[in-house]
This record gives sequence, C-alpha cells and structure tokens, in this order.
Amino acid sequence: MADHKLRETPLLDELKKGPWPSFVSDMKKMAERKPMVNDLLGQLELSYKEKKGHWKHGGLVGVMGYGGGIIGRYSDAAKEFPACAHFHTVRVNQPSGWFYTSAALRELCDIWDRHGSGMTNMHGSTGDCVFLGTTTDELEPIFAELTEKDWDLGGSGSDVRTPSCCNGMARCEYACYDTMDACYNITMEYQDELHRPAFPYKWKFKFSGCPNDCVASIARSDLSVIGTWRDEIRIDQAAVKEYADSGMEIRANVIRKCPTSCMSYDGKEITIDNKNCNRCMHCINVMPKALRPGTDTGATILIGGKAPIIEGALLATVLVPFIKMNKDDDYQEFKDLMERIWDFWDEHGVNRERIGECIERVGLGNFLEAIEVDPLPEHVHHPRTNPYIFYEEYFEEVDDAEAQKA
Amino acid sequence: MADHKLRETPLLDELKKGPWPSFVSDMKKMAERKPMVNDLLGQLELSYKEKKGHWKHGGLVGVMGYGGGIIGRYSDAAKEFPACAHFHTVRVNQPSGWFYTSAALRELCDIWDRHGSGMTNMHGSTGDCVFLGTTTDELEPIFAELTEKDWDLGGSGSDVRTPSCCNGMARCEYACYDTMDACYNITMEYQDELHRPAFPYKWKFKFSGCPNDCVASIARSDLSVIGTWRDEIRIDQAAVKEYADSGMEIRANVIRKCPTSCMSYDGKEITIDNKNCNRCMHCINVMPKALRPGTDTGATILIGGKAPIIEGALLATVLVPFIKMNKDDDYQEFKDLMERIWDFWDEHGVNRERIGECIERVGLGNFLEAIEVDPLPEHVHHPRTNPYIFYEEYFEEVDDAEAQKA
Amino acid sequence: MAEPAAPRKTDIGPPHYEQFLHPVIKKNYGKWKYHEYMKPGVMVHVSETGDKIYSIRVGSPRLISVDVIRMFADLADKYCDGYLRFTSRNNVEFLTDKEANIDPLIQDVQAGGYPVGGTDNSISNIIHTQGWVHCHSAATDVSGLVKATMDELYEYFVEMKLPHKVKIAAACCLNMCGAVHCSDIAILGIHRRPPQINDDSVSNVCEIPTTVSSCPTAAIRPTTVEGKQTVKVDGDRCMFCANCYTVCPAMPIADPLNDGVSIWVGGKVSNARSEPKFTKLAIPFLPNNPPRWPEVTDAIKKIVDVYAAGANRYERVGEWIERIGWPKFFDLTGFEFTKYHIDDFRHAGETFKRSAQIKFQ
Amino acid sequence: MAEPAAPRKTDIGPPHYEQFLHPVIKKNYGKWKYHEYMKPGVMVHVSETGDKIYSIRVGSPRLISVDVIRMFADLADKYCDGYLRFTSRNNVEFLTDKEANIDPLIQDVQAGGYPVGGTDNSISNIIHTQGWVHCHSAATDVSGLVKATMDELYEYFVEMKLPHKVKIAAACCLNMCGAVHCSDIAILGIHRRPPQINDDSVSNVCEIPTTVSSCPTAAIRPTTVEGKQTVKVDGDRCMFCANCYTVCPAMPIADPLNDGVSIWVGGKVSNARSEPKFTKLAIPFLPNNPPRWPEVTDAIKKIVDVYAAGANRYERVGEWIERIGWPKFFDLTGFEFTKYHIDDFRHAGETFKRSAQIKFQ
Ligand code: SRM
Ligand code: SRM
Ligand code: SRM
Ligand code: SRM
Ligand code: SF4
Ligand code: SF4
Ligand code: SF4
Ligand code: SF4
Ligand code: SF4
Ligand code: SF4
Ligand code: SF4
Ligand code: SF4
Repeated sequence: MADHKLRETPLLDELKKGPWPSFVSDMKKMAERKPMVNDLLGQLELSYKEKKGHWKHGGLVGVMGYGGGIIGRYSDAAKEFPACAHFHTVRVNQPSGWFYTSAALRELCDIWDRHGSGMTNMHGSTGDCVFLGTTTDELEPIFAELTEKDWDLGGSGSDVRTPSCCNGMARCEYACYDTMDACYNITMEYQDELHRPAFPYKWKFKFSGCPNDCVASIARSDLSVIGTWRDEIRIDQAAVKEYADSGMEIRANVIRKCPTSCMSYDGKEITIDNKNCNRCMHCINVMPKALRPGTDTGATILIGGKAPIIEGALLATVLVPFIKMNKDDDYQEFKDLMERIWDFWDEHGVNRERIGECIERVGLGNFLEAIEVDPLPEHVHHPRTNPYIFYEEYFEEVDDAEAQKA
Repeated sequence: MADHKLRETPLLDELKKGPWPSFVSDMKKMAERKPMVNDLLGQLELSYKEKKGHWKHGGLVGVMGYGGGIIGRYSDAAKEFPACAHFHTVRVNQPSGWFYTSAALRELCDIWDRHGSGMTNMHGSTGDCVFLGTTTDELEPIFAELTEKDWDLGGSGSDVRTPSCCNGMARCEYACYDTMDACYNITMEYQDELHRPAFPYKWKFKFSGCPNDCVASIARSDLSVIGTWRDEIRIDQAAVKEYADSGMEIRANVIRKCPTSCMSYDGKEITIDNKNCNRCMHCINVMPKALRPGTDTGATILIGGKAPIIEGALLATVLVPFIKMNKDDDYQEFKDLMERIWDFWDEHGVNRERIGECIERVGLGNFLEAIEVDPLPEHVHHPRTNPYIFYEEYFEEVDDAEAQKA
Repeated sequence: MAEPAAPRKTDIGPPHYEQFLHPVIKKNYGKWKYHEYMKPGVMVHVSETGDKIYSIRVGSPRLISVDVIRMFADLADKYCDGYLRFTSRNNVEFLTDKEANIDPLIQDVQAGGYPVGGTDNSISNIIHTQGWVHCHSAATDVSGLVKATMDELYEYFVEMKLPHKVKIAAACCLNMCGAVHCSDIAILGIHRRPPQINDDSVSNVCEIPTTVSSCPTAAIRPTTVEGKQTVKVDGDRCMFCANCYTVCPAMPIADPLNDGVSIWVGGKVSNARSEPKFTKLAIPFLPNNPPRWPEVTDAIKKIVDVYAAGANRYERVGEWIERIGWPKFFDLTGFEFTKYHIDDFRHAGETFKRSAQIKFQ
Repeated sequence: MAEPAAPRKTDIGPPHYEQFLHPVIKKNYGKWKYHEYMKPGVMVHVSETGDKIYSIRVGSPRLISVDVIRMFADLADKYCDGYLRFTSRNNVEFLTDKEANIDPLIQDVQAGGYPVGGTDNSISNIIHTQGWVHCHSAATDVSGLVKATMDELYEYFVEMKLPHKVKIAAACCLNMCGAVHCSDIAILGIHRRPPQINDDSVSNVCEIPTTVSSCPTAAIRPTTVEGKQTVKVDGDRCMFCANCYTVCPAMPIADPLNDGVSIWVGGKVSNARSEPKFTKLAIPFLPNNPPRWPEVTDAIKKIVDVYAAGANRYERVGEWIERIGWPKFFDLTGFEFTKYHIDDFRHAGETFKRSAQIKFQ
C-alpha cells in the first residue's frame, strides 16, 4: 500500500506485544502513508540499537510575530532518514480542562494530517495539544489554518507557558473556584506574554480546584492556584450513616487518617473542629456524599514550583493563603498581584533562573516586601531557626534610640 | 567587716528581690571578704548602667604543659576596678554524673577560696566545675593543689572538651549502657587530646543512657552516644492494670501519643509491635512501672551536633545505629571508630570547622567510605530527592561495559 | 520585513471551553454534589439537580496518530453525542448522560485495543515525555519504557485493587518534563559521563561565560586548546545534569555506554493527609536495555508488589514508606542502599537522620 | 624552659565517680526498676532489690560562691550521709535512703532561701552562660536575665502543673553556649550593628585573611586606610554573628544602643514522641533593659501562659505549636510576625510553607 519502502524495526516490534496499546503499532500504520513517520521509526530503531538519541541540539524556528510555540528539531542522521530531517513540533493551546467535541478534534486532525507527520501528543506535559514532526515550510500554513479555525499556539521559551487547569466545576464536586474560567481568562489576558518571550525564564500557571491538585500545580508551576475554603466542612449526617451502614470503616479510614486529628466520630455522627482542619481533603475524598467543602470558597496562591534544573526541584510556596477568585471583577486582585510580581522579576531575575530560585536568592521576606504582601506565619512551615537575622536598622545616636522609645 | 569600701550597686540590688535565689546577694556577701568580687560587682553595675560588657578580648594564659583548661580574661576598666583586672576562669573536670561527697566539695572550695574569687559555676555548660576569676599568678598553685587532691583540668580551645554524661545506671532505670563508666573511660583514654589542642576545632563527647538524652548530647556534642535497645520493650501487665486503676488515661496519654502507632490497648493489656517501635521512650516515660527497655541494650552513635557558628546549628546525625558499649573490651570498637574519624578529620578538617560541618562539606557518603562504615538507610531521614548523583565510574570502552555485565 | 498579505490573526488564544461541554455538564456546571465509582474506569457524578454524568476513562499511550484520535471521535459520536475530554494524565474520558451506553462503549473501546480503567485505587496512565522520539536531551526512550511498564502493570490499571492511587511518571533526562520529582514511583533517564567537549566549535556555537556559569557545581572552566577558546570540565565535580549542554550544543553528554535509568519512589502532589513531597532515590542506576528494559520493569513491579502487600488502605507509597521506615523499604525490596542514596548536593544535611528514633527489625 | 621542681602530676583526669556514690546507689547500680514523683522536687527510685533512693532537687543560680557550696555540703552531711550531686541543668540533688529526712531537709533548704522543685511537668532551672559577668562576647547579661525570669516563673518551678516539662535556656551571644538552639523557650542576646573596625590595630592583632574568611556571608573585604592594612565590612551583608570578632579583637561588635534580646520557642532535645527539633524565632528584638528586663520576662510569661492554657498533657511547647500551627501561636501570644521571622540564610527554602494545608481561624 505504501509508495515507499517500510523500515525494518525488529527491536521496536517487540513493543507491539503486550496488553497496553502500542505506539509502535500505531506509528507503523501511519508509516504506510507518511514517509516522515516511516523514517522516524527507522531512526528510533537505530536509537534502540545504539542506545542513543539522534536529534541535533535545538534549532530556532517559528511563525512570524511569535517567539514561541514551535520546537525546532533536526535529525543528525538525515542522510539515512531524509523524511524526518526536519521534525519540528507545534504546541497548540488546548481548551480549558481538555474538553473537546469530536468535531473539534477532527478539525485539528485534518490540519495536522495535511501539514505534518500525523503523530501527536495528546497532550504535552504542560498541557498543549502537541503536533509532533513537521518541516519549516509547513509552519506558516499550519498557523494560518489553525487561527482560521480559532486555535492558537501555546508557549515555549522564556515566556508564559500554556496555562492548564483541572476539569473543576465542569465535572467535579470539589471545585472551590471556577478553574476553567480562570485558566481561560488568564490565558487570554496574557496572550502577548505567552507568544513573545521577554522574561528571564519560563513562567507556568496551573489551576486546581481543590487541594487534591489534579494538575500537580504545586510541583509543576511557577504560579499555582489551588482552590480552598475558609468556613466549615458541610456534613450530611444521614449520608454518614449510609456510609457506615454500607460497611465503611469510618474510624480507621477517615477519623484516624485526619492529619490534624480534628475529627471525631461517636458511632453515629461526625464532628469536625474546623479551626484545626487544614483543608487536606482526605475525609471529603473518602466520603464525598457525606462531606463537602464549605461555601466561603476561594483559592490559595503558591509560587515557585519547578523541576530540578538548576538548584534542585522546588515545591511552590504559599504566597496568598486565601484569595477570592472573583470572575465578576475579572480576577483583578489576581492580576494586580501578577503585575507586581513580574515587575519584581523583571528587575531582579537572572537569565535562566525561575521565580522560585529568584525568591530564594533574594529572600522570601524581601520579595514579599517588594510586591507589597505582608509577611504572615502562613508563609512559612516554621519561623527561622538560625539567629542570622539581617536587622535592617540600627541606632547611630542615643537620641535615635530615645526617639524610638517615645 | 570588709577592709575595703563596698561598691554601690543600685541596679544590681534590684536583683536581690524576688523568690529565686539571687546571685547578687551571694556575691555581695562574698564581696565583703573578696575585693575581687567587690570590684566585679562594681564592673557589672557599670555594665548594667551602660548596657555593655567590660571584658577585653580573650587572653592566652594557662598552666605549664597544658594548652587548655584556663580561659584568660582581663578587664577593660581595670583602672576603675583594679581587683578584677585579671579575672581568669579555671575549668575543673567534674566527676562522671556530677556526683560529689560533701568532703570533695569542701576540698574544691578550700582550694578556690585560697587562690581565687570564691565564685564558681556549678557547672559550666560543657559540664566542668568552673572557678570564676583569678589572676595569672595563681594558676600554677591552683593546678598543683588540684592535682595533689586528684583533680585535673578540663578542656578548652581546639581539643577534646570535657566529656559529660547523665547519671545513667547510678540513679536511672532507663540507662541502656553505663554512661558514667563510658564517660570516665573515654575521658581517661583521651587525656592528651583533652589537654593539648591539636584538632581543627573543638570536639565534644556527651553520653546519655537512653533516647531521653538528659545531657542534650544530640544538640550539643560532636559525638553523641545515646543508649537504646534492639529487642522488645518489657511489659508488666499487672502494673499496666495498676496504672489504669489509679486513673491514668492510657489511651490518650500513651497509645495515641506513640509516634509510630505501634501500640494497642484493649482496656486490659498493652501490646507493642516492636519492629515498628522507634525507641522514642514516650510510653516508658509515662508508665515506668509497667514498661521497660529491652535487655539487648547498647547505644546509637551520632555525630556532628553543634551550635550555630558558622554555618548554622546542627543536630547530630546517626553514625552507628547500634553499638554494644562494651566495658569488658574497654570500649575497643568505639575507640577504633574514633581513631578512624580523627584520622579523617586530621586530613580533611579546616580550621574552625566542626566535624558536622566538615561532613556536610565532604559529603556524608564520602565520609562513611573514608572511615569504613557501610552506608545504611538508617543514616538518612530519607534518600536523596535531587538527581544530582556523583556517579564515580563510567565506561570508556564497550569492553568495560560488557565485562561489567558478565 | 514585509507585512503579511492579509490582516494576520494572532493572539486569539484557545477556543472558549464552553462550546465543548456536554449539555448536562453545562447545565450542572458548579452544581456537582458527589461521585461514585461504578466499576474500574467508570464514574458517575451526581448533581444537586439530580442530573448525572457518566465518565468512561480509557488508557492511551499519549503518543497517538490522528487516526487514533479520529477513532476516539467516532466513538464519542456513537455513544456520547460527540463529547469527550482528555485528563491531566493523558487518558481519554468519554462523557455521557446515558447509562445504557456505558457497556457498549466499553466493548467498542476494548475491541479497538484500548483499556478502560485508571480510576480510584488503581495505577493510572504514566506521565511521560519525548525520549528518543523527539528530544535532543534524552538519556533513554520513555515511550518504550512506558509501554513496557504499563504492559507489566496492566492488571492494576483495569482493576482497582491497590491500597490507594499509585501515580507513576517517567522522564528522559534530569529536566524532568514529566512529574518525576513528586510521584509515587518515577523512572528517570540519567547520564553518567561528563560532557564530551567539541573544542573546535565551542567558541562558534556557545557563549563561553554563559556556559561556564551554567554549571551548578562550577565544574566548567574556560580554556584554550590549540589556540581556540573553549571550555574544560573537571570530571570529579560533574554530576551529569546536562545544564551545560542545554546552553551549549558543543558539549554533548549522551553516551550509549553510560546512559541509563534511575528509579525513584514515595513522592506525591496532593495535599491529602500528608503534605506534598518529593520522590526519593530507590535505585541509582539500571542499564538502558531496549526494547523492553526488563531490569526497570522488574524493579517497578517489585515496588508495586511490596506496596500492595504492606500498605494500608488510603496510604500512598510515600506515606507507607514513612510509616515502615526507609530501612524496611530497602529490606522488603531487596534494593541495595549505597552512598549514592545519601544526598550530597546543596541542602544534603537536611536529609540526614538526626534523631535516635531508630527501628530495629 | 626550666623543668618543674617536683615530678609534675598531669593528665590524671577527674577522680573516679565511684567514691562519690551513696552506698545504696553503689549497691543498686544498674538495677533501678522505676521511679515516682512524691511531690515537686522529690523523687524516689526503686530498685529490683527493693532498695529505694530519694532525691531532693534544689534550684540554684549556678553562679554561686564557695560559701553556698559549703552550705549545700553541710546539708548533705546533716541529712544525706554527705552525698549529693548536680544535674545537667545545674540544680542540686540531695540523695538519701531515709524517707524521714526528706521534709526536714526541705525545710532547711527553704530556710536558706533555696527552692525545691523542677521535676516532671514543671519548669526546671534555666541553662545559661556568662554574660557581662565573664565573657567578652556578651550582648546581654544572662545571670540577671535568668534571675528576673525565674522570679517570674517561680510557681512553675515549685509546682508541677504544666502540660509537660518546659526547658528554658539563655545565651548571651550567637555562640549559644547554652542550649538555646533546642529549647522549649530560649532567650538569646543579639547584636544588631556591624562591627566597628579599629583600623589602627587590625594588622597588629589580627590575621587579615583569616578575618576575611571568617565571615559566613562574605561581608568582609581587605582594605587600606591611611596606609594601614585593615578590613572593611559591607553593612548590608552583615547579620551580626560576631564570628569576625571571635577571630579578630579589633572588630568589637557590642553596642549599647543596639544590643538586645531575641526570644525563641519550640525546640526540644529528647527523642520522646517527636524527633529533636530546633528552636524557632518568636520575637526578633527586645531592648536590653537591665536590671530586670521586663519586656523579656513578660514575653516569656506570655508564652508559658498560652502554652499552659492550650497544650495537652505530655505535649512539649514545640509539639503543641505544631499541632495548632504557627499562625495560631502568633495569634494567641499577640507577637508580631515580621519579615525577620522568615529565614533567609543557607537553607531558607526548607522552611517555607510548601503545601495548601492551611488553617483558617
Ligand atoms: C514537550 C515537553 C515534554 C512532553 O513530552 O510533554 C517538554 C519538552 C522539552 N522540555 Fe520541558 N517539556 C514539557 C513540559 C515540562 C514540564 C511539565 C509541566 O510543564 O508541567 C516540566 C517540569 C515543570 C517545570 O517547568 O519545572 C519541564 C521542565 C523542563 C526543564 C527544566 C526546567 C527547570 O526549571 O527545572 C527544561 C530545561 C530548560 O528549560 O532548559 C525543559 C526543556 C525542554 C526541552 C525544550 C529541551 C531542552 O533541553 O531545551 C524539551 C523539548 C523536547 C522536544 O523535542 O519537543 N523542560 N518541561 C513538555 C511540553 C509540552 C507542552 O507544551 O505541553
Ligand atoms: C563557660 C561556657 C559558658 C558557661 O557559662 O557555661 C562557655 C564560654 C565560652 N564559649 Fe562556649 N562555653 C561553654 C559551653 C558551650 C556550649 C555548651 C556545651 O558544651 O554543651 C556550646 C554549644 C555546643 C557546641 O559546642 O556547639 C558552646 C558554643 C560556643 C561557640 C560556638 C561553637 C560552634 O561551633 O557553634 C563558641 C565560639 C567559638 O568556639 O569560637 C564558644 C566560645 C566560647 C568562649 C570561649 C568565648 C569566645 O568567643 O571565644 C566563652 C568564654 C567565656 C568566658 O569568658 O568564660 N562557645 N559553648 C561553657 C563552658 C563551660 C564548661 O567548660 O563547662
Ligand atoms: C480527571 C482528573 C482531573 C483532570 O482534570 O484531568 C482527576 C479527577 C479526579 N480526581 Fe484527581 N484527577 C486527575 C489527576 C490527579 C492528579 C495529578 C496526576 O495524576 O498527575 C493528582 C495528584 C497526584 C498526586 O498526589 O501525586 C490527583 C489527586 C487526587 C486525589 C488525592 C489522592 C490522595 O489521597 O493523595 C483525589 C482524592 C482521592 O483519590 O481520594 C482525587 C480525586 C479525583 C476525583 C475523584 C474528583 C472528583 O470528584 O471528580 C476525580 C476522579 C478520580 C479518579 O481518577 O479516581 N484526585 N488527581 C485527573 C485524572 C488523571 C488520570 O487520567 O488518571
Ligand atoms: C537529673 C537529670 C539527668 C542528670 O544526669 O542530671 C534528669 C533526670 C531525669 N530525667 Fe531527664 N534529666 C535531666 C535533664 C534532661 C534533659 C536535658 C536538659 O534539660 O537540658 C532532657 C532533654 C531536654 C529536651 O528534650 O529538650 C531531659 C529529658 C527527659 C525526658 C523527655 C521529656 C519529653 O517528653 O520530651 C524524660 C521523660 C519524661 O519527662 O517523661 C526525662 C526523665 C527523666 C527521669 C524521670 C529519668 C529517671 O527515671 O530517673 C529523671 C527525673 C526527671 C525529672 O526531672 O522530672 N528526661 N532530661 C537532668 C535534670 C535536669 C534538671 O535539673 O532539671
Ligand atoms: S483538583 Fe479538586 S476540583 Fe479539580 S478535579 Fe481534582 S478533585 Fe476536582
Ligand atoms: S479535610 Fe483533612 S484536616 Fe480537615 S477534617 Fe478532613 S481529614 Fe481532617
Ligand atoms: S538520658 Fe535516659 S538514662 Fe540518662 S538520666 Fe535521662 S532518662 Fe535516665
Ligand atoms: S517507645 Fe515510643 S515508638 Fe516505641 S512503643 Fe513506646 S511510644 Fe511507641
Ligand atoms: S525530560 Fe529531558 S529529554 Fe525528556 S523531553 Fe524533557 S528535556 Fe527532553
Ligand atoms: S553536566 Fe552539569 S555538572 Fe556536569 S559540567 Fe555540565 S553543567 Fe556541570
Ligand atoms: S554565649 Fe557568647 S557571650 Fe555568652 S558565654 Fe558563650 S561566647 Fe560568651
Ligand atoms: S558580624 Fe558576622 S556577618 Fe557581620 S561582618 Fe562579622 S562575621 Fe561577617
């Protein structure tokens, strides 16, 4: 059927076996009509044989007016595998919560089938719909067809990366704010920052509706927005009874696993000392019919999460313990904060230094001061243990000291 | 009564008030027969007025043949307070566990009354019996009279500091090895290291009989020896019942406070899952009549505890999870270990760097390797989280790699 | 530069999500009350209005062709009025309000070779990255590794029989584009040989000061070789992070003889019960053994087995290990504890055991 | 050097402890079975042999004259066959096997102005250091501070009415010769002004390279002033640790206007329940206000009061705070939380809150 010779891939063929769906089988099928995939398979087989990748370092390509969204890639074995000599990827900004219709998916597939390898990642680790492998020539046409159908590119390089969010209020009873709206709104607000890299390094936003953090925002984003509530957990005691009747071991699985020991259960009803509850979600997760987050909901903002390069991985650290994620005023409080943070980063950031590393270098206290956020005990796991305090003022004259006293 | 004019000390006199015994009242009495104490009070009153100390920096004095044991001190207000112009302290090595007889104490008092201010610290923070304040001339006579009565000086400077220990087997049912004997034995073994500074910095030994660590060894010594046991906690169920009958809330105060949740209580008997017990001592502390450490006893050795100067305070870190502290072979295993550690420190230590800091600089893994101790998961709170592994070997040739496989 | 012919459409952002929402979802947006697992891979969410939406979760290799996506689209049309989504772990979720459609859909999905599962106390899909398929930095191929691993763990995807969720991630280099640093179990490609320096091209393709300062351990020094400005690496200081290669293409670090895989355990992201935590090193090195990396899949199977046997319900891998202690973990798995497990980077001291609380087995 | 006249006795070490042990202790050495608190300051230890030893604990200011020691010796003769000891917190313990002697002894002790107490769930003696009485480094006087504080906390020494033991320490400078870094409550003298440099004498009395390298923050640079080699300090980098002064006397840092006291809480040493932990900053600065430091004693009283009111039995201060959370601690005490409380030294990041587990009051 193919009008080109199919590559032999004895090693890769081993990966056609087994119950989990095989990317090799899929690619082999695509190889029949896509020489690019055929050569990609050939090159991958070589990598499996040699235990070594065959891509050259980087390559700056893109679409006009954008600084990101395309990852350039060239083979170092192009002689042997000419069809994948160019093999760039296109990052298409996914819709909030990765919801699609069949029609929308077909739209994307058609564009990609026309202009690229036909292979994708659904989705990339940052959240984009990733089109894997095309040539430089195809980039402008792809972009034109995408925008024509109202799709746009995502981020890459030192810019705002494609924000992502959990499905939140669309399909989850735990969502404490509208993650999908917030993600969409913030993505639209920062289109320029997303498409034209002007930061010291990348900046990732991720939105989770509750402390379960189903988009791993605390670990994988510079700015993590995690839903929470301030008032009391709602308890439906009838449903508690139902769970008990159905055989759930409430004491072992709920009460004793509460990290703050703030729950009790008398065999009939659950009581919660809400001021000691730290919103971990465990009890709610186990008994969603009986327990629900409160109704004074909002989010905790955390900053600086990232992977290990360069100073070691960081989990994001609390910046605003509670914020109302307010649609009605277009998330103004959030955006004002963002402005102050980026001003600071602009001034103090160093090339290839993520905001988390920057804050550690400058000092969290100094950072908070600069962005006009009051220091709070909620910002720290515990206050400092070393006595090396950079007191900022001292008295030069007795008079100053006396003046201070008065 | 005094043949000298007593200093006016209106500020200090405020400290004669109140229920806690007053060092000022005591010193004022001594001032009547000791001009040195009279002037010390005068200088202290000046410090209280000016909010500033009046001692000059350091001063190298000592007794012949010893490099430590005396802390030189000179007043910077000697004109005004000539009697305390010299005010050196003498560190006398206390007996194990700070046990004395009245006769022994009087012996020490008499020597000090003859040759010094008559003021003491019973005891210094390291454990010495500290004689506070004498002149350079008096040092040799004091030393002669002390040794005459079988007392010796303790450490100071970059040497082994005076080891100390809890009262252990002498008066405590928890002692898992003989702290007082170990402390004495090790002090005697290292007399040369104690009296002649030859290390990069100070070295402190502290011996606690059980994990309650009543001499704070884990926080305040370079080499901390903490008693423990390997077998099962001994339970006397009859005594458990007695405690219960006497109204003790066993569930709230013992079972639920066990950090490993390895205890249970059925209202009658206590059961312990000893392989999960981490020897924290809590249950035993609360119910000493009913629970006792096991009988396969020994100690955990930890290394590197210290105060903040220079890199921040350190708690000591586990070096040997379990060692038999064996009197019969003169603690040979312990001493062999010490030899290897000091050899390492000799080679790798930097001036004014405690062993704890040295280990962090060199790497705990490298340190263990150098002193021939196998790395164990017990050495760490958890394995590394960063992927920055200094693999020490790589293959240059295919043959090497193949050879490795075979 | 010439202006584009037509007024160019840019910065339009992604399409608004609302148009992609199932009508029942749109109607009950923000009103969901609770959910239940009906069977592995199948959930029902119940609204305050009484409405229900059924989700059927399908495993996907993530690296998929447009033909596979079209197949999913067809199934969505057939059973779900055209509505579906992807999850943050790259599974597909079919969404329908018709309970009767569930089983036929599952049959069709399975007939197409795709598994249904990954919910609740199962092993869901593995988060992974590009590997030799697309990235220049890769020390291994994760697509193959993940396929081989999921074959091995298949039963845990299609059944819900573990103590709790087990989240696995794989990344092909220390950049960790996957979620490796906070996963229950993680597979990480690693280099073990310092970069080879192409002295001829360094000064052409790299900025030397940037290259020198890119090294976290200050292992790189500027130097001159045969009159050319270049850099040299102090091998003893190199810990193979490849950050120099990222900024300077003339310092390739990939090396077939020495690249391989490390295994990590005990991280988590959720705030449930315990705070989020980093993954910790379990095995510092396993050889790259394509196409099926048996050493790696064996190790992971071993971890899952001992976890399944030993953990309590609702205990994540890291929580279980913290309860039993790391010594016990190494004991149970039989993995060797080496000096490489002991941290020696920036804050190493924070990982040392600083108490006399010790378990003796 | 001339030889000493007589053969010099050296390196004899301390006297052997055995000669100082009460006969009942010697007989029951290693055989103790359990203990009981009879009343504050009085314990009985019971041996496997059935023998008993009574200990009566007496508070001492530690800075005591030979006359006070002699008084203790006299009391030991009168009631304890001459046997007594000191504790690791500088209390005196009288040891007797005669139960009848306990109350008369206590009466005599109290008549002499010394309190009996400090056992079990009380506040025992404060570990402290030299201060202005003897040390060149002191930023405050701890003997006075401790006296003023113990006056305030007296009731907690002579009664056993707290949730658990409260261990207090005081040190007069950052060297922390006391146990400040791991105490339930700690008082720490601090400097707040960079060292003043005596340019004339630096080169005579200090080794300049050693001085420069002594600074943990690299704030010190060599310089020349009026032809003399000396050093200068970058004030913005100085955090007042005084390590430079320790190695170079020409850099005094004590300063009456700016020296003062900081307050720390929540550390512990024992391995009971929780692992040993460091003390954390509660109040960064209180003025040096001799002779009775009312701001300091008020702050400590406040901490003890809220702890006494809020903690559970057997909960140390740090364990209690960890249960209620630091925000609550600052709320209850009314202490201000400032940027100084946020660590910015070496491993600062390890102290940041890295989870969404937050309590709202
Ligand atoms: C495509 C993708 C992996 C995937 O297969 O999904 C990816 C691919 C690359 N990442 Fe990534 N990263 C991708 C998500 C991530 C994530 C996950 C996330 O965003 O949630 C992380 C960890 C979170 C974080 O940002 O810290 C991540 C952390 C990195 C790092 C390390 C950054 C750090 O601060 O530690 C680098 C190195 C760098 O920036 O120089 C990197 C660099 C790269 C580069 C550009 C390689 C390089 O050395 O310059 C890779 C291009 C591969 C290629 O050929 O396409 N990538 N990268 C992901 C983006 C797809 C998308 O847009 O959806
Ligand atoms: C006398 C004593 C305080 C007391 O009142 O009890 C004391 C007094 C001094 N200590 Fe100390 N230290 C004393 C126990 C301690 C302890 C506690 C202990 O040993 O358990 C520590 C904390 C534990 C530790 O060693 O880390 C301690 C940590 C320091 C340090 C900080 C060391 C560090 O590594 O962080 C210094 C500074 C230095 O060594 O340069 C220091 C230095 C000093 C100097 C020598 C002052 C100096 O800057 O050189 C003090 C002399 C004071 C004087 O005029 O007598 N002293 N010093 C203690 C010794 C008495 C004795 O022999 O029994
Ligand atoms: C669909 C998805 C969100 C999305 O927008 O795509 C999702 C959906 C749900 N999550 Fe999640 N989680 C999803 C990724 C995550 C992630 C991120 C990840 O996997 O990388 C996490 C954090 C991972 C971690 O902690 O390492 C996550 C941590 C949780 C937890 C906390 C579990 C715990 O006890 O630690 C719960 C609660 C539970 O399972 O009891 C939860 C619960 C739920 C619930 C029950 C919420 C609800 O009521 O709808 C949903 C079904 C769970 C299930 O699969 O059993 N979800 N969930 C993601 C499905 C991924 C997949 O295909 O498997
Ligand atoms: C006499 C002394 C040892 C010595 O050789 O001098 C001693 C003696 C005893 N200690 Fe201690 N401890 C002594 C200092 C310490 C220290 C060190 C310190 O205070 O600086 C500690 C560690 C401090 C810390 O954790 O910060 C210490 C932590 C304990 C503990 C653990 C408490 C806890 O739950 O954290 C116990 C057990 C208990 O109290 O239940 C204990 C228990 C005991 C027992 C009951 C042991 C026994 O069975 O004989 C003794 C009487 C305790 C009491 O005072 O109520 N001892 N004990 C010390 C008395 C000091 C004083 O005058 O007050
Ligand atoms: S993060 Fe919370 S709200 Fe969002 S999907 Fe997960 S459980 Fe639901
Ligand atoms: S949310 Fe967590 S902390 Fe709060 S009551 Fe439930 S289990 Fe306890
Ligand atoms: S450390 Fe243990 S053995 Fe020693 S006195 Fe304290 S409780 Fe007793
Ligand atoms: S010693 Fe500690 S860990 Fe062991 S059983 Fe007792 S309370 Fe539990
Ligand atoms: S983890 Fe490394 S090799 Fe893999 S995609 Fe990311 S940058 Fe490339
Ligand atoms: S691989 Fe990392 S450690 Fe090695 S030279 Fe390059 S940047 Fe430095
Ligand atoms: S704490 Fe500082 S001032 Fe006080 S005795 Fe120790 S070294 Fe001297
Ligand atoms: S006081 Fe400390 S930080 Fe300041 S200059 Fe001296 S050594 Fe440096």
